[in-house]
Amino acid sequence: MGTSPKVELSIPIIPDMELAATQTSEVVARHMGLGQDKSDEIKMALIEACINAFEHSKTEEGQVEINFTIEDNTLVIKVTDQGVGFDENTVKIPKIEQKIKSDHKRGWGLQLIKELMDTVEFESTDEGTTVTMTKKK
Amino acid sequence: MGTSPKVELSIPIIPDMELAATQTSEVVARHMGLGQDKSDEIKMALIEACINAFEHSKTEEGQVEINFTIEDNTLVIKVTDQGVGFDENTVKIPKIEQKIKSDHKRGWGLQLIKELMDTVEFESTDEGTTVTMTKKK
Amino acid sequence: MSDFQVSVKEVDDVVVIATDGYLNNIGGEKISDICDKHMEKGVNKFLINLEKTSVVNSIGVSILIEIIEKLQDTKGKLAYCKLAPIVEKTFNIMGLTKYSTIYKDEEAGLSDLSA
Amino acid sequence: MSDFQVSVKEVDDVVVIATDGYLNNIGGEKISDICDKHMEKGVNKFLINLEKTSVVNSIGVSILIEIIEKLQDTKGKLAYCKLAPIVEKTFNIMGLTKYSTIYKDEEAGLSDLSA
Ligand SMILES: Nc1ncnc2c1ncn2[C@@H]1O[C@H](COP(=O)(O)OP(=O)(O)O)[C@@H](O)[C@H]1O
Ligand SMILES: Nc1ncnc2c1ncn2[C@@H]1O[C@H](COP(=O)(O)OP(=O)(O)O)[C@@H](O)[C@H]1O
Repeated sequence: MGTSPKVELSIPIIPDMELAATQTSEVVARHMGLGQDKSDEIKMALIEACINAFEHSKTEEGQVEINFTIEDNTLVIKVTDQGVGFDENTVKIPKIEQKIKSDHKRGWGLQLIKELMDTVEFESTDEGTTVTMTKKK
Repeated sequence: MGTSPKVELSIPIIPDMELAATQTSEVVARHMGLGQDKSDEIKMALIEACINAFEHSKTEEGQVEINFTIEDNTLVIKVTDQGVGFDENTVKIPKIEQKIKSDHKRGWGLQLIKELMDTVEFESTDEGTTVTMTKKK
Repeated sequence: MSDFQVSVKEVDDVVVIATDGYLNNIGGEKISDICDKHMEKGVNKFLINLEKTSVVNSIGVSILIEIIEKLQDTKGKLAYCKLAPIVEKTFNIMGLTKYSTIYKDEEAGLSDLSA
Repeated sequence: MSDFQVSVKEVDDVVVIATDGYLNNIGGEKISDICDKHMEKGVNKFLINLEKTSVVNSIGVSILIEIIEKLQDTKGKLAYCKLAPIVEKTFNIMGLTKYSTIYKDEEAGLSDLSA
């Protein structure tokens, strides 16, 4: 095992398949010595990134790639789809006061990811999206 | 998603990393409609195949690949390492009567895999080993 | 982690829903259906015991916001208890706690809700 | 699935070891250490409650065979209870059940062992 262990996952769009990713992050987090709270935050962010790729990417390839790398004391997670892409800047920040009255109760995933992880970056074109998120020890 | 969904996992040799594979098999098994008993048998066989690759392959690459495919009503799992390989025919069938008195209590993995799965095949050269195991619905 | 299960009991005028498993869209819909059925009968206080639900997603939780909206018409109440830290954090980020209350356990929730 | 935990209690002349989590090499060693310490004090009946251990590997279970061997010198006994079906199947395939007994629950195990 090198200094930068890598875990690579390629999962099909199957209900609950995101749980394969969270189980993986849990093992990696434990290996890094991350506490339970941080591990749980990573799991939640990963679920949201996966279900976004499942639901919104419209990928024809039908697979979503998840990569984990441990760099020094930071876990770097990339979730990639080969779908239609989106512009992060057009996504509205959700507010509960509005959601309560709106027909559209959803739209929380990106917000949760940003709040739960240390850094989050989106690279998105019409050939797909990669979300890169990190959590420090 | 095509007719033959594929899950691909590449995991580093990290303690308990085999659990990332079992969580994946659990989701796939549920998706296929396999019962809990069969799903648990798959998990156990997968743990044994993974820890064999971890422990015995001496792979320099440091990664183990696990592939799941659903073919008709059969789950096909391949566990591949790029290690030193071994000759399955030289592995003795373990017997508890001998193990009790022996200094070498281990050596149960292959036996368990064979008993728990429907079919098991080993392809092994000095460039690595692939265990292919299947479970019918 | 497997299929989402619920068990329901009524304590005085409060419906207690105990969940088990991943609260995703399917789990959310199950809870919503139970609430709908009870609301039709005029019940409007619900306590969800999430002790055995350590994993949720935002789709499942969004469905709880739907329930909160429906309950506003009759001044009903939605409450939760036994939340795992990450579930509580998620509820806080999404702001559910502005419209519904988190209790430590069933006893605390029941004594406050049925008062 | 997380770290392997054990809790130990003594009931009459039987040591009951309740496990929680993945029984791998580390889990097996933990159980073995506990048995060793008690054997030094002359105790030779052990009941392992595996209710919260739904996943095992063959390395962890091999360590139980070591314990069985050690107990043979003093005509001691190793027993288990509350096994998940896959754990019971594994014990059967490996033949552990020829040298040690599976009980339904702690009560059944204790009443038989301490007799
Ligand atoms: N991987 C993706 N591919 C395409 N669009 C995406 C992707 N991830 C997010 N989006 C877009 O961003 C929006 C907001 O996502 P999110 O905050 O997770 O809420 P929700 O998934 O509930 O809509 C989505 O509705 C979708 O339009
Ligand atoms: N992936 C592998 N690469 C190299 N050798 C292997 C591999 N899998 C199994 N073996 C060989 O087969 C033997 C028997 O394996 P197994 O039955 O799982 O028992 P154990 O792992 O306890 O030795 C191992 O000791 C090893 O020599």
